Amino acid sequence: MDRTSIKKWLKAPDKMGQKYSLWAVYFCTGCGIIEVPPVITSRWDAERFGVIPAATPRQANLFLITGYVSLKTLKAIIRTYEQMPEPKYTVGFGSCPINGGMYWDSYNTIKHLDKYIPVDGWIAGCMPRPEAIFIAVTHLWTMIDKGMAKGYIKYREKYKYYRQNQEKLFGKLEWPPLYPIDKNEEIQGKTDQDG
Amino acid sequence: MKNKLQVKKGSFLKPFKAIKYLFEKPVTLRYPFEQKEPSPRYRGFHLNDWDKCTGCGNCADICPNEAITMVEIPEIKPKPGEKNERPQIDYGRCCFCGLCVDICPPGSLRLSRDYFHIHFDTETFTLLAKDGKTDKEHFLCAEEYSIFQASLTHRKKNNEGFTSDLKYSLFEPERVPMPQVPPEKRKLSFIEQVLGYSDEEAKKEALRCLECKLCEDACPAHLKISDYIKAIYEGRPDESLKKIFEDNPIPAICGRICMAHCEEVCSLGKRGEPVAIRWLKRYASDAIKDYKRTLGLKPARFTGKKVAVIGAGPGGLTVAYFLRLKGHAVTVFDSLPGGGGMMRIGPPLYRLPIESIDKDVNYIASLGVEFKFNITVGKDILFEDIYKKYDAIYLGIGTTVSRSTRVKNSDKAYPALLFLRENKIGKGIKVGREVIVIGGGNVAMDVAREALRLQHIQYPGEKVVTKTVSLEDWDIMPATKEEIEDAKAEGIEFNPGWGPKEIKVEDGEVKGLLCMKVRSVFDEQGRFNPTFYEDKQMFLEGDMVIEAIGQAPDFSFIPKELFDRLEFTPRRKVKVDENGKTSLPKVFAGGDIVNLNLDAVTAIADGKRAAEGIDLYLRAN
Amino acid sequence: MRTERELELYFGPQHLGMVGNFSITLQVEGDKIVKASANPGYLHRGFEKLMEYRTWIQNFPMVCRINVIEPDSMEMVYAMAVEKLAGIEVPERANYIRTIVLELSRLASHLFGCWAYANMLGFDTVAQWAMYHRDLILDLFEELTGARVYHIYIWPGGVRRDLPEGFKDKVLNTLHTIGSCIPDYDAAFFNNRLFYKRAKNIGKITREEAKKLGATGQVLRATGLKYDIRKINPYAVYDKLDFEVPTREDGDAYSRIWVVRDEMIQSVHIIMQCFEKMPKGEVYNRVPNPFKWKVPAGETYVRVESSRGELGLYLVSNGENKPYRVHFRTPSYPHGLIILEKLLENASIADVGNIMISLYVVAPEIDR
Amino acid sequence: MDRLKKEITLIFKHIGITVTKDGRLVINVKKEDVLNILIFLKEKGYDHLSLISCIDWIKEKEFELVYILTPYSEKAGKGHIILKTRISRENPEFKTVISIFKNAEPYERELHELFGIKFKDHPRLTRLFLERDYKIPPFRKDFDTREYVKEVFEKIPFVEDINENRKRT
Repeated sequence: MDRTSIKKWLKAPDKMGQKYSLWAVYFCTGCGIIEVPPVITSRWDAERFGVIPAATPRQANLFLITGYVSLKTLKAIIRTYEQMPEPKYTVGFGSCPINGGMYWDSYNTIKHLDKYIPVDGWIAGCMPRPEAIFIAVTHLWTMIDKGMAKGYIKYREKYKYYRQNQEKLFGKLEWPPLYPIDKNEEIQGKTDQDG
Repeated sequence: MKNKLQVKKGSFLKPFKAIKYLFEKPVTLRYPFEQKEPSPRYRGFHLNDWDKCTGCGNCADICPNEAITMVEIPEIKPKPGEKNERPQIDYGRCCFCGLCVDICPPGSLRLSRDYFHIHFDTETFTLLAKDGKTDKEHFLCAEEYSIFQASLTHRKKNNEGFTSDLKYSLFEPERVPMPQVPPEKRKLSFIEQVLGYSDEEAKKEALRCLECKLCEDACPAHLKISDYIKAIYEGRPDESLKKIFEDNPIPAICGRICMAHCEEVCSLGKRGEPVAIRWLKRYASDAIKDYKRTLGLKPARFTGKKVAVIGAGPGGLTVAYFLRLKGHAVTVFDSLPGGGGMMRIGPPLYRLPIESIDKDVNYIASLGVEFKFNITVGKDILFEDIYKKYDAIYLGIGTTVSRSTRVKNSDKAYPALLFLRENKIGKGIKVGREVIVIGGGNVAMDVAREALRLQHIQYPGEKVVTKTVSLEDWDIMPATKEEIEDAKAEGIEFNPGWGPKEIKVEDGEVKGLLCMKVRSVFDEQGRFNPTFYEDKQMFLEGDMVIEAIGQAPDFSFIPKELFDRLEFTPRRKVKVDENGKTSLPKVFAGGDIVNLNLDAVTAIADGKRAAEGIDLYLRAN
Repeated sequence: MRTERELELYFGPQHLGMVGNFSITLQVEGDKIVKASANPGYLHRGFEKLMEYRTWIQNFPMVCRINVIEPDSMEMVYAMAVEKLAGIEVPERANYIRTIVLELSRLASHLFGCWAYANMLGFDTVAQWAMYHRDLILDLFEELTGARVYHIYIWPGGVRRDLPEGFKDKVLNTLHTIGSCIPDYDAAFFNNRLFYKRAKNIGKITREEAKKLGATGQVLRATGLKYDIRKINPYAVYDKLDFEVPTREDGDAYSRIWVVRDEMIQSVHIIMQCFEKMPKGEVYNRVPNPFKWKVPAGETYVRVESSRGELGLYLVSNGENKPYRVHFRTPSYPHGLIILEKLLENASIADVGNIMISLYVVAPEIDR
Repeated sequence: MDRLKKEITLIFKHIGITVTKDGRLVINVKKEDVLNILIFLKEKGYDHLSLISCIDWIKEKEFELVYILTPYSEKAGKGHIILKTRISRENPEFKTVISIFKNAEPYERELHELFGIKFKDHPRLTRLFLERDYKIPPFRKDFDTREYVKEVFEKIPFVEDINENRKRT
């Protein structure tokens, strides 16, 4: 550990803690999940980066959206995402969540994931290689350091719109809103301390 | 058998064998400190060589995800027959299948072994594909490159991955061979050299076309090439012919002698052989015996206007055809006994049989165009009379006077046009045993090959030889490659890089040609201005010399007071506006007297333009 | 018939015991499952509809995406169907290469299954080995095809590129590495008493029942029926190769995984034989221009033995440049939808993952 | 296969049978005969229902149901049988074949969902794959998925755009 990183630890221990213990939700959302088992097992060993799969979303703060997202999965993703404690980060894998990818004309997959939940980073590829996943993790570190990975804050602030978009697809959602929708402005005020 | 399959209950202790792996080297790759190179065939982000890319857009068409869009790049000045569009790839769509690589005809699109792009902004995921050659900024050498910054704009140089291979390409690089009469046989007579495709062959050849439409831009007349080829592939030559007739009313002629500018730019020709567009047009016109019934076109109601067309060459025929369809009365004057103009006398019979010309001309005549053959304007009928009698006049007179080398004794040489004309529609000419043809253009090739055939006919079994002398060396010889190859195959001798100095004459008989070595053909400004090494000389023996070094138009039929008002461009071509109209009132012009491109299809394009101009003009008045 | 003690339990898609994006609704009474109903569709993309919108060649990068674990058999079945409809011949060497690729991918898929199953039963060490060895095979695929997962390699007319230089040695090296670990696998996993205890009599199905429910693949072979499409309807060059169809008698999870183990060994033998017998020559007969290619009207049903059972493709062409109807018969379809439901009845909740993975249910294949 | 063909033509009337070159049997039957012929074929050893598929012949306004049968044991033969029948497209209804082949259940459920074919006596014709409601079942030929994507997914705005009133491409 060199001086800069000690400094960082002293300055913002919470950020450093979050950075080096990214626990991923155990949720195989799409075909990109096929590269996750190699990543978390011995050949590539994601634990060196502090990434391990967590049993439930309550224990996790990293959500890997691995590939295309069908409507049914999106519902599960939203629920899982809302269950995760803050701070939480999402990473979109591959082409499909960015702009539809292979399934750009499918009636059952969504084309832009960031219309429904915030996404902090995207990895190009179909599928992304394990190496790209690691580099993505290092990028996420930098973003956390610089305070750029603020997807969850955005979700809180603009929850009204996210919920709107979600309900455009599913009709009325069966679970209650995560944040009070009418008092959007109030929430915005106190975001900074939480970040 | 049963025993073998009996289930063993296994052991509790044996599994501890696995402990031995504790003492072995771990298999973990300590990435990113220990890096693993992707394989040489890896399919990563795209590379595109902008110099090779033609902008044909096949990659965009084949992409299953519509990830590729062709973006116009204003900075690129496209070469003729290319577009200034380049593929832009959306990595929010791309599935890295590499179909775009396998369809890329010039092989400019490749996939690299870069695959890192991690970003929080989805708009960074589109990329105008370039490679290290054109883009020095974003392609870095190994020292500057770091995988932690790697992205679409921070890439490794020379990191080629999946590249195109002709053997496995999605297009067929080789043409369906055209059945031809072998050289030994064809040089003995004027039998048509190319036999034409059968239905099967035509379909197979039409199947090769990728529909990128580069050819349609290159064709002076902008024929709807990919459409008519598609119709041939679908087994409907009638449909194909209809498409052709929208822009070109003489397919039987054009399908044989067109210079095929389209084939020069065909994207398949970048690495393989271009689609045989000309032969397919010929197939369409040959497959339909009766144009009139197939096309079913009728002239519009008579407008009351009369148009005179002087010259029944390709341009004149086109004007006549289109104006007649628009309902005007058209009269065509020509001094030859039949239609076709230069096509009738120029191309030898083995390339363009008279029947094919007549097929096109007769169809146009059947629409109600009046042809007056064997009438020389200025001699049999005065231009002034025509000028008074008709509402509009089209000059499609072409170049009818052969140029001469003007070397010593050049009056003993035959002009090429006289030679060709006499052979085809005149009394015929007795050729010598050793013929020398001066010139390196297509006319020279025609003359030489025709002379060779005449030699074989007139001196059967004897030793005869035809030689050509041209200023230009092999690389800049103006004749098409195909022609040169055919001529060589028939045994014509070439002497490129030599200029004529003197025709040796003894007792009034030609004995040969004295030549000088050419120093350069063009001067520094690129103008034609040959210089010679006076000391390097060569004597070619021969008893007949034909000059085929170009032709000039003959305007002598136009009265002086009118001719003086006719404006010319600096390069001695008739000046016309965008409607084909000359400076003389109600006179339009096109073809060789207007264009620098001396070929039939340009004349057709001019004719089409003039027909529209004349129609506009007539309707306005 | 619902008693008061019964309650409904949603199992998946986000659940530790679930491999893949799949869910099951369980009616449980205490620990016992009364009724299970599978709830697929989390990965439904409407492939068969999308393929009707794409040309014959454009579909070729599509098909492999249906099953991420074993994309090659998908490519194979599509290529076979198109070749049959369009009457395209495949060069002999290409057939050998196809067989090698198919067997390598079977090996990779089975190792993935071993990973999942070992993980599920708590044999983490074996799981790590299996995943490592699968990764070695993916390296081979990368060398051969240019991608780790979606190979897009077997296409109508042959294969996309010839074998790269030195590929044979690399394959044999890798197979040797994996093969030398088989005793370790056996000791630590297959012959482990704990494994026996955890897998024996779990998810048991009789042969009659399996046939009735449309089982294929190891689910059927574990009940003792020698049913293998490579033997019945040989494709590629399987009729020229010498291999066995391993079976077991009991029809439970333990037997299924043993069948998988034996199949892996057969796969290795097949690959070795292919390299021995492979002739030299062309590997690709060019298909017509993709923009104009029209496949003659007709219909066909072709099937191959994928790593999980019968993979079929019903393909209809109406003579256009696009397929008229595509329908994949995927092996996981009956396994995951009715056999799973059947086996889960009266099982305990703890065994759900165990049974599901032992059936080799691959969710994207069901949903398509 | 030829023997089987003879046997079938003896028992059933008005059916079209062809044996293809590669030893497949293609049978076209009226919809009333399907169940009987399935029972017959099952007894003859074609005891594995590989697939039930459906083709939407929109021009002829008909659905074609396709049953593909293969034998489990090699004794019955090596090929497979494609059994086809047509039902009307306006009112797509058919009888379930679960009583003969138990594994028909999910296939019929799928066809019900994706083509809108009702199978009488099917125990659970519930949703299988889909989440949203579709006016036209999505696998029918008149359902244009590209149109649908434009109408549904592309109309949903980006969250950033709602506030800033900009349009992302």
